[in-house]
Amino acid sequence: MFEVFAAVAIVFAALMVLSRNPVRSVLSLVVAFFALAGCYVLLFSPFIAVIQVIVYAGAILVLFLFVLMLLNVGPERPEKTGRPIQTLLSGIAIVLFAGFLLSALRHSGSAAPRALAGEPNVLGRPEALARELFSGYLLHFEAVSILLLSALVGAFVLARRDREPRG
Amino acid sequence: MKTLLAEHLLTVLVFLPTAGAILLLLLPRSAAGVAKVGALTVATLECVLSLPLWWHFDTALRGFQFREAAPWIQPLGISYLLGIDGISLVLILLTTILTPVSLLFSLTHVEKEVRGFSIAFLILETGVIGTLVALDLALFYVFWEVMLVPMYFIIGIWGGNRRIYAAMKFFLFTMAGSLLMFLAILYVAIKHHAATGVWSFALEDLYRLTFTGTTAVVLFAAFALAFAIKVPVFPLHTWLPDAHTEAPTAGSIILAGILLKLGVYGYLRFALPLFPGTALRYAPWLGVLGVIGVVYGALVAFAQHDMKRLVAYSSVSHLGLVVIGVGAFTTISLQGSILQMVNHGLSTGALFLLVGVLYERRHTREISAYGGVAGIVPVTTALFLVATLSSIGLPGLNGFVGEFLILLGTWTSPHRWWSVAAATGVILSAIYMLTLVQRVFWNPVTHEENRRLTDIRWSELVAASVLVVLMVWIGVRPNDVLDRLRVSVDALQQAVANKQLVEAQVSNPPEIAKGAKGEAP
Amino acid sequence: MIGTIPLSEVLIVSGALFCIGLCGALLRRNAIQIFLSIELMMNSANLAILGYGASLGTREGQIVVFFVIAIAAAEAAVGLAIFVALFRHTETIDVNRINLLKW
Amino acid sequence: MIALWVIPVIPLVGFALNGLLGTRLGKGFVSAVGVGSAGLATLAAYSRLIPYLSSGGGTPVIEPYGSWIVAGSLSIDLSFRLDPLSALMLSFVTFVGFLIHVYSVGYMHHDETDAGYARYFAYLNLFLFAMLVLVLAETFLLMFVGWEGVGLCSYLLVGYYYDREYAAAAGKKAFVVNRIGDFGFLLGMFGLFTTFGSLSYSEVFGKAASNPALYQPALTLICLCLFVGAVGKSAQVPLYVWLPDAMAGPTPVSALIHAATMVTAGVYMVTRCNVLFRLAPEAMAVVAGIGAFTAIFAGTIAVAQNDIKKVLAYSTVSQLGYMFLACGVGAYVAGMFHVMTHAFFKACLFLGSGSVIHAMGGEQDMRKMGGLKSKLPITFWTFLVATLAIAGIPPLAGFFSKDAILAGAFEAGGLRILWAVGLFTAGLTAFYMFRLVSLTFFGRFRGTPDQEHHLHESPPSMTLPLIVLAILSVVGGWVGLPAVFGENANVFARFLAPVLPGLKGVEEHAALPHATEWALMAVSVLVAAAGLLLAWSWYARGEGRTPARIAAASPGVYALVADKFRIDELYGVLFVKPFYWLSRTLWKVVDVLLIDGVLNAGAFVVELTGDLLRFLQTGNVRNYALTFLLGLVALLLVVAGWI
Repeated sequence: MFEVFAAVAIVFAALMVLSRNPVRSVLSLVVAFFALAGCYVLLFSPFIAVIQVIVYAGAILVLFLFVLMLLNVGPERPEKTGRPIQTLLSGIAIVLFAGFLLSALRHSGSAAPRALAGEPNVLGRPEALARELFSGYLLHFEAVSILLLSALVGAFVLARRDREPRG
Repeated sequence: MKTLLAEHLLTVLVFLPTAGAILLLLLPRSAAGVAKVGALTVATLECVLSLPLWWHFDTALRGFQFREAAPWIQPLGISYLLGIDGISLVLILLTTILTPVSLLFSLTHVEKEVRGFSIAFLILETGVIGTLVALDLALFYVFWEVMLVPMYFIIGIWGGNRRIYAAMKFFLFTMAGSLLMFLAILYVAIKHHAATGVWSFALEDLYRLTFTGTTAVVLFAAFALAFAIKVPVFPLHTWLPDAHTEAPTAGSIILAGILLKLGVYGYLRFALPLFPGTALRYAPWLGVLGVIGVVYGALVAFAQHDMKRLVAYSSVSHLGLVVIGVGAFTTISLQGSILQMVNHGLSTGALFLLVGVLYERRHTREISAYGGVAGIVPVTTALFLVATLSSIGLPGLNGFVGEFLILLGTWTSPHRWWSVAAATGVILSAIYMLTLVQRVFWNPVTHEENRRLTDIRWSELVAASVLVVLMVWIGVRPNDVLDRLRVSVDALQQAVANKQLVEAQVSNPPEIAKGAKGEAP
Repeated sequence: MIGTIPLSEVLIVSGALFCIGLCGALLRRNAIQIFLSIELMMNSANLAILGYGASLGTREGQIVVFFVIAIAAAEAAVGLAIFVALFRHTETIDVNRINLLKW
Repeated sequence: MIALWVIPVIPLVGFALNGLLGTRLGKGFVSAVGVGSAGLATLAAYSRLIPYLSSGGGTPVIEPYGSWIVAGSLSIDLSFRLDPLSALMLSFVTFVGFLIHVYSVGYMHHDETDAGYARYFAYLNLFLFAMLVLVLAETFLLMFVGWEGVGLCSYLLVGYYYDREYAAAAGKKAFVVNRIGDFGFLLGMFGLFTTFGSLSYSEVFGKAASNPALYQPALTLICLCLFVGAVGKSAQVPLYVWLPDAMAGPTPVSALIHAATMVTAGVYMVTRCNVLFRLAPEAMAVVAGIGAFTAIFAGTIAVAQNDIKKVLAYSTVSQLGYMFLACGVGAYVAGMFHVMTHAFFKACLFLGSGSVIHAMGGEQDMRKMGGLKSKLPITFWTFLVATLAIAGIPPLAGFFSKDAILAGAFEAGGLRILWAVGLFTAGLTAFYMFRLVSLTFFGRFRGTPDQEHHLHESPPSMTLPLIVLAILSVVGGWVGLPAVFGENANVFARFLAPVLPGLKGVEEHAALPHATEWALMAVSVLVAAAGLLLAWSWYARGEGRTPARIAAASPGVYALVADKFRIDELYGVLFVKPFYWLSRTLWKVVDVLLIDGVLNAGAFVVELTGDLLRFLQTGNVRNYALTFLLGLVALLLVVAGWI
């Protein structure tokens, strides 16, 4: 089951990257995020999975769509100078990085890959999560709420047209 | 309330200006008049509040007085320790007097961003007084840096044409020194932790440490460099003429009057007692640099054609004398040096103020643009003359007493020739200052526009008169100041002597071993 | 079935997604697509964190991810606002043509 | 009884009143305060002097007023001392000072604004204060206060006409040259302090007198240092150059400061320290040598001057040299005696010349005067008396004091070269002084008709002081009759005797036999008379033809003398020019080029590096991202230990 969700996520992620049309990219990513939400459920995190769907796939990516439509940008036009060095270096760096991740994975598992443990009902219960969030992490929670508020104000200020004469 | 004030007088003195600055911050930016008067009021109140220090200072008590202690950053042993001795006392008084004087002068002469100017001044006062009362090295360093920032802005925003260059130069010079000092402070504190297992930045704890050999030399060099830049000692002085010249008048008064003294103060309070052996071993270098400073500053001052630059170089010369007194390290020369710091603050402050009076009317500092204005601005002339005479050490005014004590004290030290060489400053200062007076105030009037100059205003007159009165007072009754320095200087010398003994024991412990070796064969 | 997912598998998936995101971030020229790629990378991190949380049997992983998502929302809002403002100025969101900070 | 401090404080109050209020309250107020304070000070002084003199005046009275400076082992008291020496100075400083204040009222009245008039009297009062402090001080440091104070007043009063460049420059020159002397004085005081541990007269002189052998080695250098101070203040070679220039000040100032009082402070100081000097024979020799050389040198210059005040100025320098000659040969009493008589006749001469200049409408060149005898009778007669006094014609004051000095020089033995120089200078003095009188008062008037029309005798406020001083020039010498008139004839020497205690190991010169003394007197009178007659015949009768012929015969020498041996120019080349050059070079080369150059080089390196590194900032986000990734990869590799 996990493998299926993972495969879908990877495929649509790749589509997102490869697509020249930004709208198509966003939509691919929505699919990938849904698949990821499936993975989260399998990792005993149903609440996070729900948020992933509602906030990420729902709110954030829709916001992206709105912006795309607002700006009305078409697909990327191919550039005259392809910037070969930049592309080449990027490729090498990404390959190196991926290789590093792989080898790190291999080296870190001193023993055989651990199986996932834990009682799903206890670990994933939203009520328990909420209890913990509003007791031990209350301050952090409030801090994030202030962050969100200031992001709201910031976004408003940034996106506002500069000192347009009113009326 | 009364006892609260009495018990926390130093804290009040340190933070009253900041409180004033915060209040000013609440004003609208355009409320220039209120800002000026407000800052002046705060500074005057500060001055009044500092007077009890003078009266209630116990001249017989060794060690620090008016102490306050509170924990601050406990894990690192950094605490809020305040206290003063005679040396800091006189400099605090100098600060609380010069600040309202310069603000009073600025009443009619600052138009740009008045609120910011007033705030910068008040913050500066906090920094200076904090530096003078801090008995914790970390706290000291904080105030030391606090002092730097407002001065940077005062030069950089309200200065003359080359203000940006001057402000930058001032900042970089000072910063270079103080960063080294910061490293040295950390090292000393870490050593204290290593030796005792307790973190502490308290000065009196750190005094107990003993450093020898290369460590001591490097640490001493870091401290001494920071202070030498501030003084400034030749050849680290070139920031000073630029900064003094470009700063607004009030800034020059504070810069010359107070900030320079903190270099010497820091040397006496930190570098010397922490590393007495090293300090005294290198004192001859210091003295020689002081001698060079006296002669060099005076000679270069003579070549200037900008009034403020001339006075600035005269500061190099005068501070050189102070450095000689410190380097000679006799009781008389030390008292003279400290007194001379006050004197220089008053006389150079007054000179900058009066140059400012002329500048504000004529908008040039070129000496050649003046000439013969004595008949046009007689009161300014008279005051300038008094300040000049104080600066060149005419007996009966303050400058003479300090100069005499330094030279006499140095004469009684092993370095008699310093005294002889520095005494030529007596001749040289007369040459450059009287040439200035002649070319500005005497001689025929050569520029018609000078005939329309107006004489000193009331606010300026009051500001200058305060300084003149103090000059005469110290000249006639120097004992009022010297009495307060006596025990502190004595204690300083005693502490240095004691610690030198300890250092000697640490660095050559095998006194007995040597003897044993000698007897063995 | 649930309970038999090996941690290494989760981490491989997470790594793969991260690398895909990296490719997008480095090779795309459309600012919004770059931004999307970054979102993807953040999700790959979330996946790894949840995987570790599940394997250690703690709830802290979920809490971290919760905060990450909240912050991502804030970031997206501000980032998109910047793009809007930028587009208004330069009429493009092709990052190769935006070089105001060039020496 | 009035405390001693009251005496100087009275003029100080006058200074404060005139300085602060004088401009507003007008000339009447200023005159009243100025002259009044001088008069009161004189009264106060005499109210102390008369009881002191009548009590015999042996023991010094010391009045302490508390401590001034205490630091370490240094403790300076504020205290005043009344002893025969200070009593002597006090008596004529206050009195002559008062007369000159009176004279100034007339002299300054017409040509000055209210502000200038107030300033003048304020300075004059301040001078009196400083001079009195100098005279009354009990410690060297307090004397130094007065010493520099009079220097300041000299600066201010010489530069009184501040809008004339030469006056301002002359004032500055006076102060700076004096400062060179003060430098020596300071070092001398340091030496005294390290040697004696104190700066009070009683302690220093007491210790020195009680144990000469112990202190003798250090004293030569100390005395020389102190003498440098005296050389500066009393305008001796090589520091005399300020005094002739100082004539730029108003004439009463020249009379008071640059003739009667301040310039004699050096002599006073050396006499005050006679205990030390007598223990340092080398220093004494230097004093005598410098004094003698100055006397003849300045006398020579005076012969060729045409400015009436310049002649008097060089004459003052010469006479001061005379006084130092006296001190140098150990004849301190004679030196002080000459200080006193000189104060009378030189003040009279300066005031007389002031009266002449006043009448001539500011003209100072003697070549444009002549025949003023009938126009200014009082001035002429008083001037003539003072001239005869300075020339040393008996029985006027100058004769006795000069004779005492010559006798002292003769007694000193050796090759009698000092005596010969002194004698020659006496002749020279008589010559140039009578040249001055002849040119000014005899012959025919050589000025413009306009000037001739305005010639008038000065007002009583000016002539009265002249008359008083002329009388003093006559009788002032009678207190110091030489020993030939009887053992106790020299009241002056007996009075000053307590100031000159006997010292172990220092021989006093034996008194001269009476016959020798008579002979010396005769010689000096003859020389003086010869000088007088020569000048009279050359200038009054011959109308200057003979000297003109002599000048024409050796133009180089004459020009050199007339140009004052071009010493000012020499100093200009030796000291002033190099000073200018040095100060400019230090500034431009060391400060700007070297120090700031090094700093700017550092700044330049930083700037250059920044300029190069700047090219990394491509402005392309993807480049930044790539760099970031590359950095991350490199870091990971390092952490993993693969690099």
